[in-house]
Amino acid sequence: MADLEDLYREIILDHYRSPRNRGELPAPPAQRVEGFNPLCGDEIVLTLLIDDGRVSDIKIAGTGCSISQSSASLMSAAVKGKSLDEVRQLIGTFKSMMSIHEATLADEADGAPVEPEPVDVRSLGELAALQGVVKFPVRIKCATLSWNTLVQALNEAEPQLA
Amino acid sequence: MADLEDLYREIILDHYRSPRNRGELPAPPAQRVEGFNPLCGDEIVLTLLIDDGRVSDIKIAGTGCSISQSSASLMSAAVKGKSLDEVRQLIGTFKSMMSIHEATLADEADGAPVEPEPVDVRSLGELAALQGVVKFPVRIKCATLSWNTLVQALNEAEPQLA
Amino acid sequence: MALNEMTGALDTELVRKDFPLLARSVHDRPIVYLDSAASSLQPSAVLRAMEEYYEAHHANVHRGVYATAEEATNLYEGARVDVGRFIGAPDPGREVIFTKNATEAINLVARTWGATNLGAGDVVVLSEMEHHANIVPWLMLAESTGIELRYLPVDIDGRLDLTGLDAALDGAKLLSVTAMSNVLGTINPVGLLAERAHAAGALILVDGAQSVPHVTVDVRALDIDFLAFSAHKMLGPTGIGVLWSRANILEDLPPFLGGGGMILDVRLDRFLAAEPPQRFEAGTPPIAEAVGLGAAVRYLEATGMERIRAHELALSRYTLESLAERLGEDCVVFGPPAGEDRGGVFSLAFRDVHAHDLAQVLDQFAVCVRPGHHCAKPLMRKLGVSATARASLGLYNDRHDVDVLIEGLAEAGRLFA
Amino acid sequence: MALNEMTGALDTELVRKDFPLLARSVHDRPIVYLDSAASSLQPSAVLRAMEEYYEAHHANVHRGVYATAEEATNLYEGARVDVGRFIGAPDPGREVIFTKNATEAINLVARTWGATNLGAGDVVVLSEMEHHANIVPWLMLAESTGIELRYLPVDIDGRLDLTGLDAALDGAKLLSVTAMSNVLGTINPVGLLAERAHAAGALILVDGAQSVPHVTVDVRALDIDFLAFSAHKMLGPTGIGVLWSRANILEDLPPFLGGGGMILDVRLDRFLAAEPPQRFEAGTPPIAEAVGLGAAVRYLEATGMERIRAHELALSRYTLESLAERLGEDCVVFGPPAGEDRGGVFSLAFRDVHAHDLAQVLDQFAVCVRPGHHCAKPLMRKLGVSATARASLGLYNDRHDVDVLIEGLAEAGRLFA
Ligand SMILES: Cc1ncc(COP(=O)(O)O)c(C=O)c1O
Ligand SMILES: Cc1ncc(COP(=O)(O)O)c(C=O)c1O
Repeated sequence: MADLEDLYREIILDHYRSPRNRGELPAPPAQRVEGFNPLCGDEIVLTLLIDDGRVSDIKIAGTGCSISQSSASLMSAAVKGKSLDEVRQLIGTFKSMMSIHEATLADEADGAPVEPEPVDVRSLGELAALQGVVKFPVRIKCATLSWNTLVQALNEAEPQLA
Repeated sequence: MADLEDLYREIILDHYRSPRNRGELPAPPAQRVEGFNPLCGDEIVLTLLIDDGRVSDIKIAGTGCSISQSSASLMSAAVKGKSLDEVRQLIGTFKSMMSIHEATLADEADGAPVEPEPVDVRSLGELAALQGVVKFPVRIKCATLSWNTLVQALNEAEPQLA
Repeated sequence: MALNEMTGALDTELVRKDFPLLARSVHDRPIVYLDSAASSLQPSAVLRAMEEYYEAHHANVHRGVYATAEEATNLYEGARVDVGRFIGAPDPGREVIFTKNATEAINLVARTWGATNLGAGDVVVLSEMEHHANIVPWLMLAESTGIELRYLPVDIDGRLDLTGLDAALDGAKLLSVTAMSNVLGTINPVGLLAERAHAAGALILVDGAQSVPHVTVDVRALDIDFLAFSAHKMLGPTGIGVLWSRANILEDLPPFLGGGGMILDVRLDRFLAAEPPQRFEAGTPPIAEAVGLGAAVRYLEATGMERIRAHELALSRYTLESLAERLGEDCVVFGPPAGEDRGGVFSLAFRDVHAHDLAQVLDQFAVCVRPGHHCAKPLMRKLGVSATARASLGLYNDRHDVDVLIEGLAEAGRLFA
Repeated sequence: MALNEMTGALDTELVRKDFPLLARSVHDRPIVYLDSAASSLQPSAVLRAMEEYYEAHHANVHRGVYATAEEATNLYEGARVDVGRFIGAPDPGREVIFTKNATEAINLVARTWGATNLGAGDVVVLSEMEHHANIVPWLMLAESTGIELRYLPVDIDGRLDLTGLDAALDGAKLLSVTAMSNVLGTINPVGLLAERAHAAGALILVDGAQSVPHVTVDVRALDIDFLAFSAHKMLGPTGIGVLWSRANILEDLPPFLGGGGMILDVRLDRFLAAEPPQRFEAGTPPIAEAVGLGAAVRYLEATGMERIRAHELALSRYTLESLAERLGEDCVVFGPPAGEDRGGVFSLAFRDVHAHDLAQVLDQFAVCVRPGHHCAKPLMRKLGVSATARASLGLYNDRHDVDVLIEGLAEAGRLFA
């Protein structure tokens, strides 16, 4: 079960058992967005408060597997208090970490495997624990659900950044 | 090409080259019915005059292969002047001759091959020349097109017999 | 035929030899396939039938004179007869329509029968345990025509609650229900539902996607009006499903999709539709798939649906007993207890381990189970869960498969302790 | 790859070895398959790909976590990428929709794009050489919405008469035309048609059922909006077709059929549709068929569409010349002369022998040709015939096939003299 332990690292199980920033902010004023993973039934409700160009508060509700839940929890902790620019950057870094496998697949299909862009996982802090997910491509969608929902919330909150 | 000669007997080629009762009767008073073989594009226009319980006149128009055309021609010659009862009987006899193969197929599929009912081909006169068609199951639809159209014309002409 | 010589019962060891995929290993372990409710495996006989079709008889059907075109047509139409016989259809040649899958079959009914017979305010009765395939087509019809949908509730045991049946059917034009739940395993009393629907003046459509592969379904004995099912759940290939209906119903329906094969005549400004079943089969049909489905039906017949049901019922009992014995209250199985009204479908909850994680751990044991909402989100909401891990049986499963499942569940427990 | 080592051209002798059905005999003669326009044969590579899929990877797609479910999903989605690459689609993962056949693909456009963008009086332009698959869906839409259909005429050579093109397009919302006639072989100038359609503010749907298998079709280069085709005419299996469209068009369309796989969420009273292409793929898709289609595409790519076209064009020239030389004026071939704008489809009239009889006689020579209206009754009426005998070429045909065809036609002449 070596692979499994790579997927279910201690940090992940910890965030799964004790999710941070759990709940819903009153909306409005908070931005409220629902995300679905239609393939497995995961649902997420993300409420977000933006104040002076920063994520001043964020809460997560919904249900899902350990990967989607811990990813949401880790994300909420990581973005809370950050400026929108920093958040956008973090999203980019996280997504490149996650999409390594997808990119490889697509490139293989094109007949020309390309080296994935190196990702500076140090900048991800605790989030780096989700790295093991890329070995389980089906689960990437679980890990990215909350992040996609966050992107949607940001886009809806500030159309000028979209 | 032995099989082919069985299909394309001299009588058939004769009726194909010189079809009897060709044309259209004015309708009304004639009954006019169109028949299609959607699989091959054959079309037939059958006009029928019933007088005093008899087929007093019949004409055939349309296009089709040697089998459908000769069958229509042979049919028109066979039913002209006959009483409706005689026509219905002839239709029955002809159809049993034609459906031998179809019946056998269906029965085989049921796992229980049954002997086809013996048909008294003598009562069919010249029409018996179409017997060779049963060896070419795809062509049975060609041979029966005009007959099915005739049945429809009879049904429309006298709902009481339907 | 893979039967035990002494008892006449199914000999699973022999059956398993017929299914090539069971020879596979995953993560160095022999595969344990417990996902037949999603899609069954195919026996070699089915694969050989399709291969032989392509290698020796392939041609487009219906319009050819040459030998292989005739053979292809006979094989295709022969499959129609096979399928009709299997479900007790009185007149297969006019009543069995080949579709893409069960989903298309139900959509076909909604778009043809529904669109011509239902208007604003007309009632269609569904149940809370329906698969999306038997909900969304009716929601789409409701959007365009304003029909009203009513749902038969599911009771606490996972059975249909029929106390309000007659009230629900009052004024209804159609009852559309699954014969067997793909989440709970519940086998619904279709004969009784048909009787009550007819008494109320409604027709009945039966979603047989889960029942046709596992229990005898006879459209005449059940006295139903429409039956929809998929080949890929009954040992057949992907890419083909079936709609059966009575000839007198089909005759009055408008066409579904338009194109070649479904017409008598086409002009620039109008067309004339062909008779059923061709009227509903626009374009080149799934020919090889029909051949494969025919072979699947013959395999099921040769094995015997009664034997298959007996085997799966016994294995269901074993599964439920073993889960209870070895995992106790940690493991919840939704749906009714093992018995005549339950098929071999087990939606599991194990402690607070999410279905997705259960399936992930089980995969390491080469156990194939399906996590998720199983295309039955309304039912999941009713059960109060967002996902379950579903293990489902086929005639090729044995006790060992169940044992490995339980071993894997126990490991998931340890991992997430 | 079956290429001549010296010239790099197609080596038909080698190609033929890839197609198992060509080993068959009919009436003690080796089969002469000249019916690829109805359905092509399949190379072993396609059959092996599907067999391997069933034997080692089969599972339902999209919702599984276990190994084979992931493999099946990757194979299915990989086929989408293969197909997209083959037709030059910019974004296969969002633009390639798997359907049952080309017919369903066109119906899908009529029912989704058509039903939401067209109303009474809106104009759709077709042509007189369309297959029923590209007429009947629009006739059905006209019945329900009152749209107007206009037809581009066919000229005496069997080409589209484009003199009135701009007038026909005036005020039109869609031009829907075949890229290659299945009766005449005519290859239409799709790029030019797309330009003129767009200039008139109309979209263009291309029926690629006959062109995609035989000439390079690049949706970007042609600048078209919809492309429909079928696997079974391009060396692939039955049971699957393709609709391609631009992502930005697909995004705005409502769903087609309802069921599992095409939703984001379902409640008892409403549902939320998924993104394209899933939105349009309700129910379990033709998985093995997609795998087979992917293999077919790779076979075509490896052989080279240019080489295939060159081979078929040369053989077309030989066919037309030999027919003229050996049968003279007794034999009429409809459609344009051999050249860049003509594919290997030959609708024949031979003296006054009916097409059905021709095909019957040819069958005795093991020659497979198709008699009938070829699902193009309006065109047949225009040509003034009720049926033709159609011989059509594939990459596996050679001169010998053509010679036997002519031998058979001569015999038909003797029989019906
Ligand atoms: C030009 C054309 N369009 C559409 C079709 C329909 O293809 P299918 O029957 O595979 O849907 C065909 C094939 O018969 C065709 O030749
Ligand atoms: C009860 C039920 N109905 C309908 C379906 C739909 O079957 P398909 O996806 O083959 O169309 C399924 C299968 O998922 C099912 O379980």
